[in-house]
Amino acid sequence: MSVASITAPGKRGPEWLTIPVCISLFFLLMILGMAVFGPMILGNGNELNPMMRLKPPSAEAWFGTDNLGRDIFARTVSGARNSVIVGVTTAALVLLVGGALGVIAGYFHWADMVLMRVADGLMAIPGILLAIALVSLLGGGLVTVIIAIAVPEIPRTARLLRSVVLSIRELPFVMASVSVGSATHKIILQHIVPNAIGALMVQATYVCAAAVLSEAALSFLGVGTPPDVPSWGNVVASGKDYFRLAPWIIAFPGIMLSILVLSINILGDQLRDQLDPRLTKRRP
Amino acid sequence: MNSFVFKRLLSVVPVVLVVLVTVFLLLHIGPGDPAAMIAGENATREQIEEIRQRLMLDRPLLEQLWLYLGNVASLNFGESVYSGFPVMSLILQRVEPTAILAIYTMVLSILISIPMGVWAAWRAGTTLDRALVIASVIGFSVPVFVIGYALVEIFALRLRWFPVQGYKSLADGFLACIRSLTLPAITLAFLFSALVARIARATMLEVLSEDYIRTARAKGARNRRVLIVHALKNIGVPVVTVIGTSFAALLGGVVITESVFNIPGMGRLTVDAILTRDYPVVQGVLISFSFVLIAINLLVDLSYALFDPRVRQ
Amino acid sequence: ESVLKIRDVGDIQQMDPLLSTNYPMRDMSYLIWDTLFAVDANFEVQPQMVGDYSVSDDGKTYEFTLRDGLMFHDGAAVTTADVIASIERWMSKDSLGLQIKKRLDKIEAIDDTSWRIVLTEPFGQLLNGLGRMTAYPLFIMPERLAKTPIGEKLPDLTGSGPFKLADWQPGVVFAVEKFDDYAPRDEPPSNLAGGKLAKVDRIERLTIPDGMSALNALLAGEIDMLTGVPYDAIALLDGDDSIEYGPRPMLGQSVQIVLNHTQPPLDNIKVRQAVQLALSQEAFMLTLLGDHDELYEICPSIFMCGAPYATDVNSERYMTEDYEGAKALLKEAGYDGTPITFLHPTDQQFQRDMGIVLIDKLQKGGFVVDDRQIDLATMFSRRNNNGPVAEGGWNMFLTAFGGDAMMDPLTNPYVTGACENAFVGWPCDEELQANWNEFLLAGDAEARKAAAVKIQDRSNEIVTFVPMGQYSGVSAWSSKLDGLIQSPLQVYWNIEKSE
Amino acid sequence: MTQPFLSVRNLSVSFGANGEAKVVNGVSFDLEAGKTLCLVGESGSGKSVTATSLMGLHPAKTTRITADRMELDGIDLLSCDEARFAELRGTKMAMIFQDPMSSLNPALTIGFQLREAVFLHENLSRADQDARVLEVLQRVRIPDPERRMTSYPHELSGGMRQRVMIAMALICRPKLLIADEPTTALDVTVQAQILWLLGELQREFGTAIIFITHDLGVVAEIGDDVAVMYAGSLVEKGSVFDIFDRASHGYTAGLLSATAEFHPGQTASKRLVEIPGSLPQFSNLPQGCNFADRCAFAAPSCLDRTPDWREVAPGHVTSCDQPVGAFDAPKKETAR
Amino acid sequence: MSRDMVMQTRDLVRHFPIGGKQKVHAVNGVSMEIAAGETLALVGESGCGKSSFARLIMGLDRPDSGSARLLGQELTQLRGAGLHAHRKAVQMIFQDPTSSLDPRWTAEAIVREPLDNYKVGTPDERRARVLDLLDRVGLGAHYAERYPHEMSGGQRQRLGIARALALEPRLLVADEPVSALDVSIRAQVLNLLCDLRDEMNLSLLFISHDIGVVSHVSDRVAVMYLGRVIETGKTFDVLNNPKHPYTSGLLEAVPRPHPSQRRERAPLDGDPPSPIHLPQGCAFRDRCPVAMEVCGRFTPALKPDAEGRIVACHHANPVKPELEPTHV
Ligand SMILES: Nc1ncnc2c1ncn2[C@@H]1O[C@H](COP(=O)(O)OP(=O)(O)OP(=O)(O)O)[C@@H](O)[C@H]1O
Ligand SMILES: Nc1ncnc2c1ncn2[C@@H]1O[C@H](COP(=O)(O)OP(=O)(O)OP(=O)(O)O)[C@@H](O)[C@H]1O
Ligand SMILES: [Mg+2]
Ligand SMILES: [Mg+2]
Repeated sequence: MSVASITAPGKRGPEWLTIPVCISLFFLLMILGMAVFGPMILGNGNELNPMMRLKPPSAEAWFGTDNLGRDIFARTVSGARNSVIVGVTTAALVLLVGGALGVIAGYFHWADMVLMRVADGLMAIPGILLAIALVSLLGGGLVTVIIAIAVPEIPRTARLLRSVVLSIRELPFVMASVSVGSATHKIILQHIVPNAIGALMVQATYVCAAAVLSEAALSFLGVGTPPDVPSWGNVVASGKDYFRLAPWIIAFPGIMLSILVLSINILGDQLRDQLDPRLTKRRP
Repeated sequence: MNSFVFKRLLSVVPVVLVVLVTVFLLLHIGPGDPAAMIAGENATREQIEEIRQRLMLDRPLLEQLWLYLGNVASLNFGESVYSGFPVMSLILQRVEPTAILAIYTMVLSILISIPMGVWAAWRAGTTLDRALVIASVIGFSVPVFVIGYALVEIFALRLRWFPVQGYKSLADGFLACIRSLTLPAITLAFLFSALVARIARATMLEVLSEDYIRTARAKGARNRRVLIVHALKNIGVPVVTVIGTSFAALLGGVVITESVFNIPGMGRLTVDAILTRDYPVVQGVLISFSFVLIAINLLVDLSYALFDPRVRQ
Repeated sequence: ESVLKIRDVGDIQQMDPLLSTNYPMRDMSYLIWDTLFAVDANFEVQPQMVGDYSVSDDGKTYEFTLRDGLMFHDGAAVTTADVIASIERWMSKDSLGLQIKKRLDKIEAIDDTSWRIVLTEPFGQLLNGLGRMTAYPLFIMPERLAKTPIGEKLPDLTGSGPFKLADWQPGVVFAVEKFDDYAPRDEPPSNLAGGKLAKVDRIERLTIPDGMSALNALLAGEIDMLTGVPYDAIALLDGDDSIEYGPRPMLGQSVQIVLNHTQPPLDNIKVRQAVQLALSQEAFMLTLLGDHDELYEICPSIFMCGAPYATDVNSERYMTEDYEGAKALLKEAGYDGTPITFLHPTDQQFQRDMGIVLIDKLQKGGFVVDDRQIDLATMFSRRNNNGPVAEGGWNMFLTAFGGDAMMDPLTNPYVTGACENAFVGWPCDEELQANWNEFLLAGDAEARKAAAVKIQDRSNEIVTFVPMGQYSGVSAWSSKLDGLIQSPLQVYWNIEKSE
Repeated sequence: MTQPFLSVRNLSVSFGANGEAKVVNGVSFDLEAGKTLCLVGESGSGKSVTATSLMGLHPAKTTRITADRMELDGIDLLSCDEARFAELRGTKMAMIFQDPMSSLNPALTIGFQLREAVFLHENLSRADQDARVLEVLQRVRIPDPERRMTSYPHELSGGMRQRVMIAMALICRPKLLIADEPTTALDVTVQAQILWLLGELQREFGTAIIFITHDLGVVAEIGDDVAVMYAGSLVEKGSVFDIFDRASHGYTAGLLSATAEFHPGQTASKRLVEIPGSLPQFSNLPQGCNFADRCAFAAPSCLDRTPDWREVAPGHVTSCDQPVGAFDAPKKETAR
Repeated sequence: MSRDMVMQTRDLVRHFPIGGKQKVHAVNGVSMEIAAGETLALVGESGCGKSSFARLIMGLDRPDSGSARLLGQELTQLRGAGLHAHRKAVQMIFQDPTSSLDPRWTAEAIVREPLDNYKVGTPDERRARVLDLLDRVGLGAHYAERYPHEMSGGQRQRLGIARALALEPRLLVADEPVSALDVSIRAQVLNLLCDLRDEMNLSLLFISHDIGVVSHVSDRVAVMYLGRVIETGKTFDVLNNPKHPYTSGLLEAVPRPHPSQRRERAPLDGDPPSPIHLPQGCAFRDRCPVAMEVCGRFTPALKPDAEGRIVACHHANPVKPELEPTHV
């Protein structure tokens, strides 16, 4: 991955549009559609209906109902929004913070020592445990969950970016820029960052996928997004006590969750292959 | 070599310090008071205050941090604020299932993933290769607990091959122990072998396009020999690296798997301790976890010498 | 060797019966330690370790003698010194114990097996206290344990009960073994009283947090008994001959909405009453138990239905979900939309789901709710803060106490009206205090009942809390088990396991 | 006329599942036993692909190789399957590559890699294998060969590594050695050593060598025959003197004159002769002569039609419509 | 020394620490000078420190000791604004035309970067200047919007030259500017470089290991071996009458231009020693056919010999006993 991004811009053939990528794109669009329009049409799926508890899928409740009588279809559709929000916001946050720290560490020797020791320390704590601790620390809520998921990912991204930056800054064009008198900030912003963006985007897709999964894991352990903010993670988690009685509570959002993560990962892989000069530019 | 090991060990010190301070601050800055948890449902405020004093939670934060670092330096992780058991002994009680589960998963995953990855690389571009690539993406796209529940449903409840939950310690016999951990290990192996197989495939592809592979073929070596004698050793470093780095992910998975299968391991101990604010236990466990990770990374670094003679001097 | 493997809700994190009122710990303590008196199935106090006792005519002097053959697990005989030390430790902690201590003239040994308690005034609650079933029961420990200041860790867990500690790993297992030298009473077992017979060699209490896994384990024969069967899973047990199930423990528990009397807007009695109006027990019970209406009761009493002090006085307001009435009352009270800060732990299914229902009802009743989602530990600490919401205070939370505690005005945490000294929520009401004192000092059962009715009347008037229904947990056990005792607690002696 | 030792007729190689990329186009040449054929041409002109085809080292699935004839010492290489090729490689023909850094397996000892070459083809005891390895290491003048056997590639300098590669190629005494730019990555002094060594070994073993390079100086140093490639096709071949003294194809002539050479005793001219333009893309080869648009002497006919082969002298052929004399090859004095 | 020296270094030293107490002795006391308008070729084997030296005088790296005066200013003492101003006068062309151009920048942006950095003229003037520069290196205006990957290697190197010339430097450092290019392209680029040098009256430090190219381009040659200059002189003199045995070996190793001139002697044997563990005395002595006992004890100094040729060899400049024993 190191110098993965040092490829030319705009060099895209249609050959990247493979069948898995098409399917992934289709699903992602569908999920995005659900996320944007779902709650407008179906509400957020929080209406309680104790008389309709644990009903299997039927004409009036397509995906069945949960133990509070809430409609799983409505919750699945509106859960798309929050899962997507968690994924995308976390990725953006991680990208911004981790990216910035990575660039700083990669370019400035003094910052490198400090930042990387802290990163090593944070990475030495299993991410999920750190996240649990953060949620308990900050209290429940969507924002908290996003922060909690982001924090353990930041050092990883910072480290990755640092190594990318380190390899970019060794490239002759950076030296060339220094020798024509460019200021450091200009070199970082105009040469290093644009060339690291590719690697960063690939990392972003993985962080996005991981965030969606982490949110589910946190929900599973009871410290995920709040119950009135349905996400696929917490809908699945709310069904874990009922997985033999009402498997539909887990099944539908669980499948959607897996599809979302799968699609993002496939796109990420494709993006990485696309940017990896070793694969695309085998020969000079 | 020795100085390499020594330096590597020395570099662990700041990492551990960061871990210690992070963990300490995390717990002590947040809301949630162990004293109130200990005191229980209908405790009065005086009772809670009393407990706070006993646990020295009323002291200034820095003083507590200082005391705590001092204790850790003398390898004293304190006692659980609930049971009063030394944290060390709680950890020792719980370490066995987690360790065996982690090792079992690793062995299982490596046995599955490396042959699969290598084979897929060898057959790169075929339908089978694509199937494997997709399978590996699925492996780390499906939440661990979904896989776990599915396995319980099939292999424990329907087929009754394995127990539904719980852990049989080694003292009950090796086979019983392995049997009780088989489903959890398979659950985790989905994730772990997906990660490793991916890297194995990718690096194998890369190695196979290396010049020295061409050299081996130009010498007249047959395919299998090229693969096993010339290529395999060279994927060692990246594969071992990914095993090391995804060990953290594995530990995260262990936490969840232990909940699904009710295995009394370190993962559940940590989650429970965080949720009940059992500070000394959380600190102790997280520190142990990070020591394990640090140690694994150390081993990974050292193992490079096994695969890559360039590292040896 | 017969081993009884049970799964009970919760975990045993600490072992000092006077440190907290944690139910699992108390239930296990009953296996390890014995009590002087014990409550039987009719909620009457019966001697347990005590053989004979007498009360002087003026009601101030009590003399007790221990039964023969009582012995601690370490082989030492139980002596008066152990008993007195244990009583003293208990008196410094338990609320009833404190009332006794207030009226205590002296407590003295007569000989190795008998002692005397002299009071300054007659106090009808003395035996109730010594035989206390819940809150902090009076367990008899060896003197060296009883000398441990409360809050310090007990050096060991030696008792004189029918079982002795074998293994304890918090979060995993708590195991006891039969104590061969235990001398049980001859009477048949009845609730906590009567003969406590150890009919298995070992009892292992396993911690299995997930109810469904536990049930699966029972179905797979990995455990023998399970409390807290997920209600919706009961259907799975119906066809299975090898499993029996039933509501246990008796009396069950009840859901309570706790209101903070010190902070606006709930410092206004009208607003509190509006809360009552907006709620009804039906919705909560339905959410919790679904179709299992045999397991819950719409109960107007704050002292549990089916218990001695049950009454329906002044309970109309919380029986009908009258949203319009609530809104009207809010208007009358001049409620300005100040949000109700509701502490909502989401790491527990019960708290999470009940909270969702509560918020729904309150909003329909015209309240603005600030849904503070936290974890249980945070709630436990935050609820002790009686400051303003802005400074980390709160307005409302929801909890459940067991019937054993709720049934008795002396253990019911809500009804003292003792202001600062009351349970969280700090209801402060002189009339309620007077009623409570009247109950405390009442000489006979009838007077107590009358006082209890007054307490409920006043308590519901000022809304110390809102009872949201009484329900029972369900236990399931292998049909190999026999001899289960009905009790408000989980009682594990006397159970037999056939192979 | 006797059958030459190696004979290739009309070899074409294309890549891609459907043979989209035709990178070698109708290449023919012969090579006598014990002689050196230099394959010259610029980067990407298909030199390596041609050579690798002889070794059967292209992936079968994505490569399409067609030829009228491809025979080595009487063996029809076109009909060989992978197993047969594996037998031939190392024994009949061997290959060394440009980059000695990456062509040796970094994880295995020198001794192991050399021994393997013996072990694969000959049934020898371990001691005999070692003896062979030692002997060949001495042959390629590796100092302290016993110790070197246990060394790893990274412990050797570039020149030493290339010697090891040569040793490995020659250990089973193949009749044909293909050397694909074996000295491009090396310093001049080391290059000179390696060339010298190759010459010595060739004389000793009678090996035929196909030597791929784009450095005309090297060609002058070791070539017997030269074949010049441009954009996938052969444009001229002949003896080394034919090429250096009587270059008749525009590209060959341009290459010769554009090369900055050091001529002892002369003051170098300040300006070099340029070949304008750059190598065409394989995807859109021009019609007619591939070199036409860069050729200073191109006639209109060159743009229409692929030129025919013509023999300008015995054994010296060129694919140019305007050979010899049509233009005055920009000459430099060849001081004898 | 004389005022029209563009560059003048004295005992420039750069050792790269590589863990432990070890260091790579990349530049080991180099003294060199370039007069105005002169082209000096620096030749030597791979790893002998040519690029490291170039980086030092470009101010891209700092020497451990020694002095480097460029255009009358002591480079080692320049910081910040002074260094920035100085950079304008010294520019560089890199070996690899591909990696020395940011793949995300268009040709115009690349050539404009130096002009923007020094705020040369108005933006419009800069654009005009860019097009002019592109034109001068043989790239038409239609190349302005192209990305490097849309150009051939030779065109990329032209772009690199345009960038280096944008600021009208006094000294141009070209680090193997054609060795990554294809043979048929080299002549184009070399000619261009020489033409521009002459037009703009530039001083040129031309780094190469291709003797043929050097013989065409340079006025003077400095031969480097293991971090030291071992011989310098007029190109013709050094190439035709080498004084140092290494220079002779190097020239001997250059392939002959014609098959009739094939070499008959075995070439110089062995490899240069590792720059990490430098040998005592003359670094070349292990490979030297005429090494003497004194070569193992003293490092020969770079001095004029009897004929006035500057060379560092004990044969040319016999050691006097009182000379300093070697350091390093
Ligand atoms: N496996 C392959 N698949 C597709 N194209 C290939 C493959 N191998 C080589 N090519 C293409 O074939 C052409 C000729 O390549 P070849 O390696 O023979 O060139 P060359 O003359 O050896 O060049 P160089 O001097 O750089 O080594 C190039 O354009 C190259 O990109
Ligand atoms: N940053 C660095 N850190 C450590 N060693 C270095 C560094 N840069 C260069 N070296 C080492 O310094 C020595 C001289 O390197 P340099 O690049 O100057 O050689 P060169 O003469 O330019 O070689 P080439 O002809 O291969 O370009 C080499 O051994 C090289 O490995
Ligand atoms: Mg090639
Ligand atoms: Mg260099």
